[in-house]
Amino acid sequence: MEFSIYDFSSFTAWIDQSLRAAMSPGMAVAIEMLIIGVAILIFYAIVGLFLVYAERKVCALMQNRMGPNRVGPGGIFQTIADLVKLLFVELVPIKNADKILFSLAPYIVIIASFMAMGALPFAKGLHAIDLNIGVFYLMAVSSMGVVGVLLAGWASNNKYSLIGAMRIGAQIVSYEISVGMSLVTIVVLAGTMQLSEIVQAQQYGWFIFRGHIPALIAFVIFIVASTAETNRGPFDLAEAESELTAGFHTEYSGIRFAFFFLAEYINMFIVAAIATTVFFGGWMPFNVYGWEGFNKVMNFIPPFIWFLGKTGALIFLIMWFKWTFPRLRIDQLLTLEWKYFLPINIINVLIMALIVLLGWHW
Amino acid sequence: MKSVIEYFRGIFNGIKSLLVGMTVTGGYFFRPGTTLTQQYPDNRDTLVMFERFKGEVVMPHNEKNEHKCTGCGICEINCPNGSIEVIPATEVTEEGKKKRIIDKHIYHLGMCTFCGLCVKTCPSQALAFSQEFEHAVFDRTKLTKVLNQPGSKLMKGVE
Amino acid sequence: MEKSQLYAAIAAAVPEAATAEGKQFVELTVAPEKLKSVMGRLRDESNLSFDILVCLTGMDYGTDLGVVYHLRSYAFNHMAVVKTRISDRENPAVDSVCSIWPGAEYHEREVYDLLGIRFNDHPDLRRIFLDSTWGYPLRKDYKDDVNIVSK
Amino acid sequence: MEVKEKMGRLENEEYIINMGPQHPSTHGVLRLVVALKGEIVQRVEPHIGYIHRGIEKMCENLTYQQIIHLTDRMDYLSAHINNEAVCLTVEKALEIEVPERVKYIRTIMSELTRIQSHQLFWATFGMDLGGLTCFFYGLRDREKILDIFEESCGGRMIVSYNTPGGLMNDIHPNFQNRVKEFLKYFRGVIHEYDDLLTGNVIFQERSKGMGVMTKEEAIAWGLTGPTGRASGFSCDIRKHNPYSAYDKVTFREILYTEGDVFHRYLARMEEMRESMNIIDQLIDNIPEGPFTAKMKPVIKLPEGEYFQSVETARGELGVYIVSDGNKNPYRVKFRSPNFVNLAPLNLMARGSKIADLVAIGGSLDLIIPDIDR
Repeated sequence: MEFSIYDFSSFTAWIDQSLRAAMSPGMAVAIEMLIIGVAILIFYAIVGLFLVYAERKVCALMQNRMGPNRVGPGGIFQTIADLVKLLFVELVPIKNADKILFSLAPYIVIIASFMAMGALPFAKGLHAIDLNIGVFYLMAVSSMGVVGVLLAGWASNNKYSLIGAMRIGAQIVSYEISVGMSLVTIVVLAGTMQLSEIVQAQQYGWFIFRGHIPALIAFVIFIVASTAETNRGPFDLAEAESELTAGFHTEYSGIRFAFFFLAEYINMFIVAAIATTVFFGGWMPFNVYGWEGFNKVMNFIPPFIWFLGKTGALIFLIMWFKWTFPRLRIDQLLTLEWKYFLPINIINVLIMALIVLLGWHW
Repeated sequence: MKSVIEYFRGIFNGIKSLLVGMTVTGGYFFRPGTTLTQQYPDNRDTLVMFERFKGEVVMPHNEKNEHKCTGCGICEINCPNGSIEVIPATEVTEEGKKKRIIDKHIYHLGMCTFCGLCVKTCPSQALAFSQEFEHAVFDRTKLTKVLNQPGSKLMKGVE
Repeated sequence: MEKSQLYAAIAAAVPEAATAEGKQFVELTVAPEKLKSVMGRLRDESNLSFDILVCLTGMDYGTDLGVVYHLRSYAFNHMAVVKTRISDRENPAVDSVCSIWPGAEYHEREVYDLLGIRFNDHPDLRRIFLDSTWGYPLRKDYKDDVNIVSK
Repeated sequence: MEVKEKMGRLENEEYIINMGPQHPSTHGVLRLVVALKGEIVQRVEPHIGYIHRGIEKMCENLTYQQIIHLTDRMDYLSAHINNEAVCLTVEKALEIEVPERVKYIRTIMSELTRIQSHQLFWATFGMDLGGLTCFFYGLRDREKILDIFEESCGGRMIVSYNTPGGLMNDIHPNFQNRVKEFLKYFRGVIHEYDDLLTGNVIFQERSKGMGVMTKEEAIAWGLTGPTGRASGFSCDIRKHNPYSAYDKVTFREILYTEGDVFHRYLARMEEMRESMNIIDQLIDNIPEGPFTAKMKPVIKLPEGEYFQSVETARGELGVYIVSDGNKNPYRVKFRSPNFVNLAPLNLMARGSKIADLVAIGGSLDLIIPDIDR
């Protein structure tokens, strides 16, 4: 049995085989699901904690500050300390709040982000499930979180929360279209919705290079629209701390607040991961056709490093947006979607279809 | 057609302005030497306040434990908030004259607004500002201070 | 316009006011019941055009209450002071000038709050800083043993 | 119940939210009761007085030197200019001429105060609109001015540097160098302000055409300062009734005609540049001489009444002192710019979105202790 950090398919196959050899097939699937669940949960927590720390450091450096630097070397344990604090914070009961929905909302938000994680290809052969409609699944799941946010805003019995929730409702409904359309552009180019095949198709040239200008436009729109969809600045209207104090999670405290907080960062990771997979070749190293020596060096770097590196770069871009721009107003947000993104996107898909039909892409 | 050109010009100008903004923040991100944060409790040894900084009112004593306060009470009159109380005493001098001296010069730091009138108006320059700025205490009564040290005397030659 | 000229112009425009060439500005003293018509003319007269209400001060003169208006003209950059005195301390009232200068609204609420002078026809005469349990602190006979410590 | 009565009858689908007294964007303890329909502001009702300290009443029991430390605490971002207003009034009443040196120093200090106030405005205004990074850049640059203040005056924000007749102490020997250093530094970084906010398409969309006050409205409501000048109301006291050394310098009065949030913002940006020009003209020419005029220890104003306005960073601050010949004033009235500028908030914000209300409130640059006094 040979394991390699460049190809996990044999590793996963080995696990599958040994489980199936030891027990009944139903049991084996159950155990596999458990392993995957635990693995993703651990990964989820690590990514969440790291991203919170990364954001604080990034924004601090952009603002001429140092950021957290007291807990641990360079402050890397700051988020863990914060998490421990949040765990001990009292869950303040809200008068006249809808108790069931109020406590349900954070879980819906966090489950939605959890589900998307399962379909992401982290490296060759390293994904929980390779759906043949992977892109479609990711889109469907990543927009589920809004239900939780709406519930949170509604159940809080707070006008600020309600305004925030209604804003995010309008926001997600609008921007889901843009996200979908820009992904469709690439699906047209790739000819498949299966994420593993999309990645495989980018071995010699990522789609952002292969798709000419339409892919570039699709990428810009995707990254902006998904920033809006994950409810981050400059589109953080649902929180809008200068207008709505804290928006939909004004009344949340303790671990429930932590769930919202964590989900926001995980959503950011997910959209960056989708963008990586679809536009930047996922875990594929940067290869140029013909340059054998260069490709060899690039291939030496393990795929999941590629994946995380690309994702990290995109996350940095999203953070950069947040810490530079002022916030949009709700009507401008909708104007941006319906008057700019949607028409551009539709034309973009048509052009892409034309390119694919005429075979102009490499 | 013109409106179409306007539409795209608007988009490009908008994107350009956004990129200009991003160069500013990005510029600072990639030049971490510009960090301004002062590591306050760590840099206490090197932290120097400006000499005129109005930290709190003190009464300088010389090495013989003498101060310049004659107990005239001008600072008390001039203080807008009543943060100074001068409790006078009388002392019989060698010539047998009665002389007004201070028993206690009480200073309520918690009421002081650092206007500087007491220091400015003192006829014998008995008061001064120190550069001490760490005033936090756990008990409010500790903010009431007696400025003249115990056993201190009036400096010779100060009337 | 020189102060003496302004004085003459004001005296001609509003004869019912006692006009004096004060130390700093031309000063007018008006009876409360004539205040509004005098103010209206001060603003509308083309060679005066006091269109800015700079400051509106409530006064307690000991026996009387009063309101002092500092007016300025945008076009000519000259100033005048209009004073009115109310002898009724129990129920003082003057006409509001909100219809002439809308900016007077907050000033008058402040004067009402701190001195208790009512302004007739004010659009929204409520106390602005303090709640209804307070007296009128800027009056000279105001007593507050708790909050006022005098040496 | 009480709120409902004050706001009048609520129409169908209207609801009320309370912004403040603890709200991130009211810059202090201002409370805005806002009637909304969806996100559209129907009526705004400012409730003030949460930080009313009765400064005017307190002044009646203090001497003229002691008043200074209270005026610091009104508009704490224009502390130096507030002090100057009282000093000018007292000096005018006593008919004393302060030394030239004092006039120059006061003018430089006032302009530095104006710059730091506008820097803080820029910082907080950016934050109101969601650009959090602005806050740190604005405060970073403001710190340099505060250091200049601290070195010469002993205080950073609450300087208490003026005193009737002159200054508390002479400028620090380092003062001129530091100011020149600052000017050089700030000229180098002010383009960041424009890059980050002024030119930004999101910011322009957010602020243009919002909260418009026409020139006529501005005059009628008595709006002053950058708020009034953005509407075209030429109300710069420094220009029209010069005091201190403002008659010795040439500078431009920033005037716009649009009167919206964006131009109020722009007026402040330009004023920072003009202030730097003013300091440039004065900083090398500070005449030698005493830093205070000869004053008696107890100041008694002659009986009468005195009015003096100065241009603070927010508008016209009028000081009206009535004296009965005692060492305490008989009555002191401060015509504070923010109090007047707040009054037409309902007019400006009606019909706009809740996010615009924040922008409009931010563009007025409200300092709540100045409103309440």
